[in-house]
Amino acid sequence: MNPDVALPVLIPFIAGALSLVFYRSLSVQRWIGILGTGALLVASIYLLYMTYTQGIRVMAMGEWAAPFGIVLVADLLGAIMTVLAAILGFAVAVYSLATISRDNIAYGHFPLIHLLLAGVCGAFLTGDIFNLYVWVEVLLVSSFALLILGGERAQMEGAIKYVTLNLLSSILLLVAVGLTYGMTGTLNMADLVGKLAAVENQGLVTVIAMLFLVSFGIKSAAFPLFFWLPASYHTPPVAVSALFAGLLTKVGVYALFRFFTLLFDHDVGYTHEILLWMAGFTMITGVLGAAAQYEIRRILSFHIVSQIGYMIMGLALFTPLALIGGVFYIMHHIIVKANLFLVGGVVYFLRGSYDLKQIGGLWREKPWLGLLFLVPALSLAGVPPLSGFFGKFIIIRAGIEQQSWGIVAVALVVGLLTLYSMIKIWAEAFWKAQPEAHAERAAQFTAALPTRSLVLMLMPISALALLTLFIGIGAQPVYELASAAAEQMQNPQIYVQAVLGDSQ
Amino acid sequence: MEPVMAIVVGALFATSIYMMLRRSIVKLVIGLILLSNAANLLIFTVGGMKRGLPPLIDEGMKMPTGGWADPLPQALILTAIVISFGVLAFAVVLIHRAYEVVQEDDLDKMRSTDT
Amino acid sequence: MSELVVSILLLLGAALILIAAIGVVRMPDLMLRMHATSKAGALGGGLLAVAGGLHFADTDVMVRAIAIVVFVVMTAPIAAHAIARAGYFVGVPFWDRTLKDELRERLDTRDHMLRSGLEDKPRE
Amino acid sequence: MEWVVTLTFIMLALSLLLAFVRLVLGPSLPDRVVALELLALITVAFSVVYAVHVDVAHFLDVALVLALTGFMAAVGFSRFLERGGTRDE
Amino acid sequence: MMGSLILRTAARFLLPLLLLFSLFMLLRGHDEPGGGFIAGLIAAVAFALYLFAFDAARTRQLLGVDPRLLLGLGLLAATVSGLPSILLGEAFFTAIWWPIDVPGFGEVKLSTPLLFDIGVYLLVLGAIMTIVLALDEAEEE
Amino acid sequence: MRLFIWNIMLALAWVSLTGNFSGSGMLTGFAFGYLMLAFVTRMSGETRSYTRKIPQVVGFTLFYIWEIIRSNVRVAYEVLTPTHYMKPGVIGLPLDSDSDAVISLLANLITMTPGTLSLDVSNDRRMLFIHAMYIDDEEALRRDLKDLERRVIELLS
Amino acid sequence: MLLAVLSGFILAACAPWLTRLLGDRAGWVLALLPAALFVYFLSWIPLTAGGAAEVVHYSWIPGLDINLSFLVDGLSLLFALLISGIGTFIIIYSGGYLHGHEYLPRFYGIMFAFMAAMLGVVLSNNIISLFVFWELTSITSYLLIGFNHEDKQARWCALQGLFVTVAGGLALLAGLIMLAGAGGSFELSELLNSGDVLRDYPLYTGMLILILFGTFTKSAQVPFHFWLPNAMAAPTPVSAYLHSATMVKAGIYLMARLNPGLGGTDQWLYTLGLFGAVTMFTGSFMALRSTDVKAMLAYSTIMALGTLTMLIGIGTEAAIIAALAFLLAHALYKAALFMLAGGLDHETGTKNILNMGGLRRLMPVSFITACVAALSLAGLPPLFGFIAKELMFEATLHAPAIATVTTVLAVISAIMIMAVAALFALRPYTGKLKETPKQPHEAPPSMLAGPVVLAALSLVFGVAGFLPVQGILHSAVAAVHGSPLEFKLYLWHGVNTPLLLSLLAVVTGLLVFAGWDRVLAVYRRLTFIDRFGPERGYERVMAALVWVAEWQTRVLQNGYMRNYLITILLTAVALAGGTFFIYTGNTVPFGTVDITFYEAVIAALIIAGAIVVSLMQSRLGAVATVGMVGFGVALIYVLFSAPDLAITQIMVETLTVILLVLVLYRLPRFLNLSSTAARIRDALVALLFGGMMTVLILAVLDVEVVAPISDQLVAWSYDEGHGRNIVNVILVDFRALDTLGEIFVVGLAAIGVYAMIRLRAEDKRS
Ligand code: NA
Ligand code: NA
Repeated sequence: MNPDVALPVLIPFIAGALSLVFYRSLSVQRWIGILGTGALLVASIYLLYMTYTQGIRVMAMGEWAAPFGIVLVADLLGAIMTVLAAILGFAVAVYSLATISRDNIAYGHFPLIHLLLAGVCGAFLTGDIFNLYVWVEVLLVSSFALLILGGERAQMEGAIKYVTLNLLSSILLLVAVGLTYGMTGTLNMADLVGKLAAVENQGLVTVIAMLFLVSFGIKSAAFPLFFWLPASYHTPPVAVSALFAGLLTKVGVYALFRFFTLLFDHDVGYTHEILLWMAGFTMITGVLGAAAQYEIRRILSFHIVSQIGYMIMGLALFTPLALIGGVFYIMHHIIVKANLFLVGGVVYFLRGSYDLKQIGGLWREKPWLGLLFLVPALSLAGVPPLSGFFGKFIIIRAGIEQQSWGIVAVALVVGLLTLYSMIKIWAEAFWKAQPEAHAERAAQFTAALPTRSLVLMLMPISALALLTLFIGIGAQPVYELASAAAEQMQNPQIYVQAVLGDSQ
Repeated sequence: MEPVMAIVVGALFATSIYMMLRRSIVKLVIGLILLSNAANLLIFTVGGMKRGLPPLIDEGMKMPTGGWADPLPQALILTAIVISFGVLAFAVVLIHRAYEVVQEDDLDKMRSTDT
Repeated sequence: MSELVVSILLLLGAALILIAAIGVVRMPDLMLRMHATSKAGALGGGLLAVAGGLHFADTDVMVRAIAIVVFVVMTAPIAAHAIARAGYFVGVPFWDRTLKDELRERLDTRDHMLRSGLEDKPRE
Repeated sequence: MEWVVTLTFIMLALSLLLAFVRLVLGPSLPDRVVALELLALITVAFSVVYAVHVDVAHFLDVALVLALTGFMAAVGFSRFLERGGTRDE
Repeated sequence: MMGSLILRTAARFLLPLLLLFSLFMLLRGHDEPGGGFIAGLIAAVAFALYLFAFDAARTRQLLGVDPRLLLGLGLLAATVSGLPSILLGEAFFTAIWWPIDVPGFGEVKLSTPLLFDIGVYLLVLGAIMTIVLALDEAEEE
Repeated sequence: MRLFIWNIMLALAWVSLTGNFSGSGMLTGFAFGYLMLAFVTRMSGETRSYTRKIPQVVGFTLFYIWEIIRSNVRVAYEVLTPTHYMKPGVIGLPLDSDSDAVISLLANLITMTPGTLSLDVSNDRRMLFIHAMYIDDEEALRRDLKDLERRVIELLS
Repeated sequence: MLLAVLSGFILAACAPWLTRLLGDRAGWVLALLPAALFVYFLSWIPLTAGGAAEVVHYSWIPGLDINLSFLVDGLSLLFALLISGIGTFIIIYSGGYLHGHEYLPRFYGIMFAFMAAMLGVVLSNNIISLFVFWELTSITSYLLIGFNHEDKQARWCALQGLFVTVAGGLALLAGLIMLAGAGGSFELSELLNSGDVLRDYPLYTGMLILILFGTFTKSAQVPFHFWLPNAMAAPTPVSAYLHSATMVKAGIYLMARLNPGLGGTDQWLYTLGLFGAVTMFTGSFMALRSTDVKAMLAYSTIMALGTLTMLIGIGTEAAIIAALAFLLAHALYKAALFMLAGGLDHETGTKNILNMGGLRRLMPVSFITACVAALSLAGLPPLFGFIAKELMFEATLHAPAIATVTTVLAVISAIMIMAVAALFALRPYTGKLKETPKQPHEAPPSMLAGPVVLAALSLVFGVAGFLPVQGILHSAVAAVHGSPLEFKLYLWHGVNTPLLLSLLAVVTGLLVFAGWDRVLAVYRRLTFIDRFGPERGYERVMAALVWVAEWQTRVLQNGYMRNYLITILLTAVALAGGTFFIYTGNTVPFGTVDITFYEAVIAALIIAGAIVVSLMQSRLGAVATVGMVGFGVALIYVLFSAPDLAITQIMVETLTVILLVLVLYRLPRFLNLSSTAARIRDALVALLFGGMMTVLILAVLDVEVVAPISDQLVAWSYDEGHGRNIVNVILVDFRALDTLGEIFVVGLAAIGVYAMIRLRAEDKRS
């Protein structure tokens, strides 16, 4: 019995349920918000520690042995993802204290955050494909509700696309799960490793893999399935955008990693070639989309898409180094992208707009904010020695070793264009003088922002920036972690053995 | 029966997709209802269909008598039905609110959040 | 014996439902269609339920069968009433051979006020 | 017995088709709702007859629930109409 | 605005019947068709009928507690039902059964799965009533 | 009504205690509960009428089933014959009782009786409007309906 | 050594604070660090004598072969000395130039980071950490070039510089990774010893192109030279530093550094030699055309960079000696000249040389220093620039294969640079005093210290050529050549071809100087060439980028959800259906159909109902028909042994109807919005997707499943799960976690709905 595996799911569930029970008291909600995400952070770090030191952690729910019941499994990939989710959850909870309106808290901001985290952690830790579908739904519906909290026109319009396209993705996932059960009679991932290999019609297995690919491709906003993301991510409050930006697409990416290393590695030449093309187009279309934007959150949203391409590229190249790169990239990206949104939020609260044409003068006024922006922004663009550089370096090195010149070229060019967008934000929001036409509103917003709120906002931002620096400058331990995770991914038998034990 | 059900499921998918591709948001919601029905029936079909053998154990017995229909797909579908009901409830109210805010039933008029 | 009764009840019940279905297609207006469904349908369903109860020859099952009958008989008129009232309210047209309508002039569709016409007379 | 059940099924299947015809033809919403109510009833009937046919009493439970809650759809629709929903459907 | 007199009377009469029936479906669910979800839906239908016959305010009154609280309690109950086993050193959601032998009447099976099912029941009722009442109230405003 | 619920509660208590969550358990519980109620409340006038009602209900039910069968034949005939012989119309039926229960039960019973369909009750509860398939003999129809009303009032008094 | 490299970063972090603390003296105090570093690096000179090299290793990310290992030899030491030495004066100079500037604290911060990054580039032995520092110089120089950031022009120029150098940097990264792959190591010390392996690497040419793309952009070779003159938007001390010792020299450094490993091939010779020569010509040509003192110097830098590249390309012993001598000469005079130009700008308020004149009496020290430095620029004796130029002519004359081109271009360039030097030294200071925006007087000591010392060094090295050779040039040449070379530097080496060429250049150059006004007139008629310059190319590329971006966004992210859906669905069909077709062909296993008539009726009704729904004009009619489909599905569940499912389906269907009617009555009727063509298209997509699903189901049905896990669940249900309804036991026990998630979904949906409705209601009220 390893309770450590279940805690990252249970803690946010209980926090969410308690938060709902005390829906009347805003302060209780705030406290549960901080304590719950804090506890999650502790639990997830503990889980990662246990997984790193003791190998894959497994808990059969209800003591129903695998493959018959549902198992929660923490391999390093899952544990790493859980820690990242918890870090982000905690950061966003703190940030929310300063930025989320009373109304939004009264209508469930904090329980929704908890349950979103529960869904995300559940998805990272489950060892059962149908259970994965359930977790995906939990996080999806939480995100639906968070997305519309506020009820503005843009939120509604964005939500319709977000909801519809994500529902389509869930249905595809459900269909794929159903077909998998129809083919194999099992839902347990470890069990599926053997059962899928035993299916005589391997072509059909590849077909099912494609269904999973499309479904997770939508979730991870890969080309050509990403449309829902740029249409909606810029609409909710920025704390929520940050959480979405950091986490949601990563569930899709995680699932792609899980499925296309553990279950569908029977026809790599075909499946991963498709992934590679997908990765390339995802990078390009995303970064070009960003280049056309002048609103901070829209720019950042499109960049989520393009960055997903790098992660998928790591998976698609499918060499040990490439997988390490993929994991490393995910770790870096979650922190950095969320932080960029959070910084964007500070910009908004200081200027009253996200529109680059209406804002400016921040480098003159708030140089420390400029530095706090530059760290994640340059990291996203892959400027050394920040975290993004090493992610890109590993992946590109893997690409060069594989002599996949096309994708390497794309990855390099997209890095340059990413820098272009980040510099655009920098030059407009920070360097340019505040445009006169909007100076009055900017001044009002700056004056109306209490110092306490500003400090609360800067705490998570600074912490995430420090993490970014650490992942970059202290890349060695992070690299070791990623390579240990990749090694587990390379050897599905480790996973199978951990879950099914000797019965296999 | 299963091959026939395959066609039924295909037809449900086709009609639901067709509905979702209309410009009216109301049709979109109806499309979603059909879509989840289609997916549920798909699981039901590929899980194997048996007549008259519900997975229930008679009193005093320890196993269902005379065989059983696979209970697992049923449990999965139950979960899926409930989930899609929750999601649908959300979607229904969402279009309602979207209509109130935008005052348009036409999805083509809801483009402001893209570029 | 029991099997015979069950058979008869089954056929009768199904036939009544079929009649209701034919009625619902054939009858010329909403109200008349409802005459067919609320009666024939409910009775048919009831008979089938009783047949089911008898077939299993088990009190447990019989109780459930009777519950079905009761539920059907109890809810069918409520549904019929709701539809009829709403149908009338929104002005679903009557068959052109309808003889009289004492309700129409007493209904104010704006506030759903329905007068009895006896307002000035005291209740006995 | 077998032919009785078959005959019953034939009649029920016919009823199903006829109710569907009315559902499609309408013309008014209440007409469709009447057809839907009838369909619910036929579903009850099917469940009962099927229970007899396969000799599994559990299917009566389906009929039981539907018998008790089937009318709610009609109540809902009528509320829609009385609350001023579009009438000419 | 209230529904017709006939509907109101029917609702008053059917409500207890439906609630009772829902409880019945809840308790037998482990052995026969039914269970927390179906039972919760039936209870929700019962209150929805009452809502259609009367209005939101009276339905809230009848319900007694805010449906949001039911919702939260349901989730809490269901989650908590998985916890006792952890205290016993077993995995989350390991069922624990307390068969209580009542002299003269036989065995009553209390269990964590039952608590779980009750949580499901409360959640379904709470969630649907939250939605339905909110919608209805929005309409009345 | 209150007693009826009480009775059901007792039945429920019975099934929970016995652990027999089945129809027959419920029925047994209800029967035992009824006997208990009859015993405990035999002194009180209000409640005695409840315990006495059971036989009355059985009698009324038999009468009503017969009514239903009778009228079904007529509708069946109408549905199955190619020509429509109906003379439909809406008439108002003045009511004697203003009790919710009486009016509602009456309205429902009228609906379940073939040929007639309750539409609505006037806001002052004094008139029930009925759609009838045959109003060629309106007086006979009104007579039958008033007869039904009398029986209902009797049953529920 | 680690501290030496990183101390700049540490000081960068404290500099803003220190600057505020120290006030006016900040420049002098802060300059102590580079001065100390200079001394420290001087101490290494003996160790590198005779071409010796030392590697200092610190682990960083050993897993990725990225380490902070430093290679100290003549080449890196030469650069380190220039960076720290000139850096000392630049820091002092900045204190005067930016005296009282509100951003001076930040300026020092960035400046030190830049300096440290530069040191990192030239000292790194690990090519990835070299790249890390390389990119840091791009970023920090971006911040420096755009220092006057509220000026739009400055931002634009900074972006240009960044974009070009980072673009090159990325290519360089790829090239370096290939290099490591080819040479089997990330350490320069090892790579440079395996030159033969590298040159035989099958992808040598590609690797070389990538690396040179990086070095060319960084060191402003044609056609990437355009960013450098624009980088003058930076404050003058930055320009001085960038142009003399740092940034642009990083590219030169890397080419020189890699010469032993990659040089010596035809590709190397032609690419570097020709691009360098053309750059040399272009730089001098443009310098002569400029009237802005800083632009003149900037273009002359391009000339110098071209010369250096060309010499490294030529790669002969003479060329390498020439290159390093030229490099040193250029660093000394260019820093001095730029600082003087800044003095002029600072004192007169204008940069236009046409507006200055007669300043020699007001700024005598500046005038003399300018003359000395300009003589070195012009390559006249007795300055070190002369020695370098003579060596350069010597190298071009004996260049393999490209001698003619390089020599001709070198001479032409020398002529023009002669004129430029004369212009710079004489034009502002001689003639009549002109009216300038500010009242000029001599620059403060802080701004003169650098120019004077550096100009003096130019003179000293010229007269005593043995000094630099003894000091550092010898070991630097050894590092670039790969092995030590014996050579000496003299001002006078007899009358030979280089001397004659120099003479030609001086005379012609002075003539051009005399007739500069007429030359300018000619240039003005040539402005049309600007339209074809690479800078226009850059602007076109940027414009095209924005255009493509906007076009793509318009096309892909078009806001029509229908298009998104269609794209996704067709992707699914293409991937899953296409894969099916590829692997299984078009045969679909259609099993035997065992069906009763009523099942057929129900199946038909579901299909018919679904079709009716999609064609129906009435919304509520459609809802009712959906209800019917739901009943049909429930019947399927009844007929195939799933009573729980049937009940749930019915209940959910009922509640869905309730929900829809609660909501729908506010919504408008169905509108017929789509054209017939759209309907046909949508129907096709729908049929494709539906058909694919049918096929997949049929295919999966064909797969035999031996023992599904549910068999065990059935066996456990009563004994272990204590329940007879197996589905329910699964729901509340075997798979309770699913159910838990499921109810959370429902609860969440309810919260979302509640929030959507109530928040709106509150909006209305307020
Ligand atoms: Na199968
Ligand atoms: Na489940």
